[in-house]
Amino acid sequence: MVHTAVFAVCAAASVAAGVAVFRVDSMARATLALLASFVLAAITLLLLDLSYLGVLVILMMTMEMMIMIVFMIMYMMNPAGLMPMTMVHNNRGALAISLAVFAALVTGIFLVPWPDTRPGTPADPTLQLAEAIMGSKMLVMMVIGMVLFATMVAATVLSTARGRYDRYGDRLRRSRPDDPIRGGVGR
Amino acid sequence: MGDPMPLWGMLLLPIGLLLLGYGGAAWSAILTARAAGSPVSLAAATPARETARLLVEQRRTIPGADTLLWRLGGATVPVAAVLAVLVLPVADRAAADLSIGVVWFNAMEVLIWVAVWTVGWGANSAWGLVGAYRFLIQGLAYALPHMFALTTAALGAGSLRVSDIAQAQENLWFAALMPVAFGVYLLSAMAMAYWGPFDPAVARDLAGGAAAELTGVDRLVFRSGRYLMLTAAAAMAVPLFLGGGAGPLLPGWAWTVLKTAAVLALLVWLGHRLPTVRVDRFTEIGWVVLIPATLLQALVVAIVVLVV
Amino acid sequence: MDAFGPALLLLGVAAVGVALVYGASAVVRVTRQPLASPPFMSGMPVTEHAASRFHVRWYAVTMLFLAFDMEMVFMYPWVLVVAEKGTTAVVEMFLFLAVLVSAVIYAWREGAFRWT
Amino acid sequence: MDVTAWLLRRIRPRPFVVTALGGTGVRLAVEDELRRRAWQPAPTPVAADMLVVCGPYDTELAQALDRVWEQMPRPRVRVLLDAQDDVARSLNEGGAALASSTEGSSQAPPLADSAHPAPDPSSSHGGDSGRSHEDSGAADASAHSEEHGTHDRSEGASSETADDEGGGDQHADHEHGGHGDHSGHDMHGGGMEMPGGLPMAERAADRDGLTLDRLHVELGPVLADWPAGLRLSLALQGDVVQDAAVSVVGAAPTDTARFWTAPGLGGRELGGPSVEAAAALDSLQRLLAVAGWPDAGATGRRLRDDLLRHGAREAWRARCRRWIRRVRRSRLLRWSTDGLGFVAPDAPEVLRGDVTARWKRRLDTIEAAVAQESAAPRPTDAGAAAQSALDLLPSLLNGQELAAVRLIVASLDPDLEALPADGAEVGHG
Repeated sequence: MVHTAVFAVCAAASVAAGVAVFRVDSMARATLALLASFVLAAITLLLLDLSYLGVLVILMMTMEMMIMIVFMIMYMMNPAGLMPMTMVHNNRGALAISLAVFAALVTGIFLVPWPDTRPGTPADPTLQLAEAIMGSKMLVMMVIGMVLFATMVAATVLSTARGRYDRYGDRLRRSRPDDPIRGGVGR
Repeated sequence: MGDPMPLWGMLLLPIGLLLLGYGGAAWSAILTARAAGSPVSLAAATPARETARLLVEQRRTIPGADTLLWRLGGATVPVAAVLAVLVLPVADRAAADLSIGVVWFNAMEVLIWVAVWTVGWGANSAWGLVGAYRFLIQGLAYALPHMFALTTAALGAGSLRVSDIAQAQENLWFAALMPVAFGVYLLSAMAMAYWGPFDPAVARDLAGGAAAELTGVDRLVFRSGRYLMLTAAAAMAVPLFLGGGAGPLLPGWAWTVLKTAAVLALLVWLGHRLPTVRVDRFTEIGWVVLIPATLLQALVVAIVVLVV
Repeated sequence: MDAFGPALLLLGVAAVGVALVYGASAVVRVTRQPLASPPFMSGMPVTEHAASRFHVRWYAVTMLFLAFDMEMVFMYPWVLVVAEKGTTAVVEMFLFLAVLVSAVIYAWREGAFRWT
Repeated sequence: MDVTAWLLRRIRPRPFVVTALGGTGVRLAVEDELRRRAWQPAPTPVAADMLVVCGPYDTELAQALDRVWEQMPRPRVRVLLDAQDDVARSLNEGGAALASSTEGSSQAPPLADSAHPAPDPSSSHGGDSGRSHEDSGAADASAHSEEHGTHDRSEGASSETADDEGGGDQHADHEHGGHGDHSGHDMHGGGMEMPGGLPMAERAADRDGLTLDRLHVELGPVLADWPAGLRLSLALQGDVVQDAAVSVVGAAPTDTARFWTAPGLGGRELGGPSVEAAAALDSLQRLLAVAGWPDAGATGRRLRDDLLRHGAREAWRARCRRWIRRVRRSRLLRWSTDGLGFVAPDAPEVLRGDVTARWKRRLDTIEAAVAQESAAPRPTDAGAAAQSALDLLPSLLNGQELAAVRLIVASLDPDLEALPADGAEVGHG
């Protein structure tokens, strides 16, 4: 009973927050509405006894939305929404696409053969996850490691205007880099 | 895992946090008075008088400010602090001894990022804006070492449950087994409560930074939230690194309170003893020094876990 | 979910506490009318809205953080099985971390941790 | 029972202290008094309930003070102090006014109407003759002030007669705010009407090739831990300075010399090294506060006050030595100031080197006084040093992060009271 109530409230509020993302003028409000939507969705994960995943979603989404806010406010015009603006474009196309996706998902719900009985929940889903990562899914983790490595290198290359040759000189001979603002380590 | 905490315990938890937080604020006032040569006898009541002052003070609105976010952000700070101690075992009982307690604490403490950023942004003030972003970049610099410190404590116990971590320290406190992780935890405890050397977000050089435009009850809630957060972080150091409620003679809860008070006193004192760490310099330290240091610490502990 | 019931309760207690403080202040403060004034600017008039496009100099750090942060998804559950899986688990995790740290060192040399 | 009144009687005032050019002596007296009462100075007027103005104000500063006064939440009082005033009594009355304040008593007439463009050198009570205008509605009060140079000026207490004017201001503010709320939503395209009637920030190019908004931020004249009279207009992108311009607000009364070089320092029997040490302590406490080490700053202030009151006694020397050792050994302080604001060796000696070099030099000055060394020959011309610092500031600050800006200014710490009178009139871009 309590579960159903919590689920209903969270589901409705999560959708409402998702709608708010596109209705508000302020980039800050839009991003925080998205965060609220994620957190409310995470609570429904907690209802499924997936405590690690649920809390992890709260943790990760909070940090990531704060990073998103950095870029939303850095690049979007009028980030505080002091002038009215609209967050939606190509309304008709978007409506068609979203209706199609929604229909496909709903069809999926009815076509998937759901198990009749609730399968026994594992004693500790977190432990199961760990065993999977360290066992059968080890290769996945290592591949993700390489992907993350590539992401970090690519992000650095693309986002830093001044590279090592600007900092250490053409032959990298400077012992201390020449930077507009010094860092804490000093080299 | 002990019995669940009774209902009155849940009420007592925020009250205990509040009392300890007041102690921290009073200790801070005493240190200030001592440094300035002001009468120390007056200092213990300073937080109470300041509370009275802020309660009667007029509130404020600013043209163009995002008042909703501004007020919500301030109110989030104490709420996040109270939620963070959900997993704190007091006398072997936590309000909820979650199997992923460490992750829960981490998630609640990161909510402070949202809160402080929002308070700074909402005021439509240049000081607030710079302070808000200072807090974010400071967060990006300490968060990974902080998570590694938490993970290392969990690694030592082989569990993410906070009470298991406390029990695993029967023979040796983790503060002794993993000093680097403990040090980084204390550092990040100050950083998450924007306290002491890690207070550039609300520093004097920005006329109060993120908190620059707060008045009255809004300032009161934001400031008490800060002390609650500092206390919550100090309290979590006890089960994670200082053996939890273990100790001779006194009951478990008393030891938890005593150790929390000691860590809190240390953190407050450090905040008075050290100048502010500037974020533009700390960022590099966090990534290039603290991350490798905490990872090496984790490696050492992993080897210890394998050998022993 | 049952484990999170107390969280809901504690959230309620904290929210009520904050509401009480606000309520108390509403009763006792000298005037209910809030002061409407521009933000403090050292006594000079404010000439524009501060809430504008804020140019952060450390955007490279945010990207690195996003990537590095993903590793925590694996590392938190990993601590549960270290004792059980033994050396392989440790070697594997620290190889994974070593790859990421090498990217951090590369970024350091490129000056990604400084205000450009 | 009136809970509000009960709480009001229990509050300890949080003063925000503003120093005008020529107000150094008053500021020292105020800071000494606050320290003894354990009244914590506020970092911003918004966090304060008592506006303490030290020294004579001219029109520009008066306008700034009026703006700041409007930003202070109620309950609030304004205390105007001049060299002749009894600081302790004025603060007492200010505190009493605060403790018994009602909604009406928190008003005060604007200062700008009463201020005079420049202090009148012919009158020894230059500040007073200007301030007597503010009570034009209450003739007896102004006459009183003419008779007694030490007449107290805690506005919250004395100016209930002038409520109407302050109330008018308040009303205008509300209309302003309400108007802003509407325009945020009602406007559809069209004009550029914005909340508060303010425009958005403009864009400008940047050293990393992004063209983003540029914010104009003023540091000074009304700012905590800031050299008196200095105004720094910054254009910021993010937290980095794109452009800096320096100007001087107010002018020191021409009839009184710079505080730190005044003969006998207001009748105090102090030797040359002691005065220099006190000046260095005063400057260092500002730097330490800006560096986020308010405790060390507060101890520095205490040492300064003790030195000025009693001279270099034995107990003072021991305490000072401990403090010097603590500051000098702080790796963290050195680490955060190293390499900032480097000044080439052709500048006056006190300015040379980076921020660390400058604060270490101040520590050396204090140490010399502690060791009671004979006055080292110091051909420092404070006026020339201040002028030179003003000239250097824009180029030093360009491209720096905001915290570094505060540290650089605090380390140069130009004493604008020492500027030659004609130099003070000129703005420096």
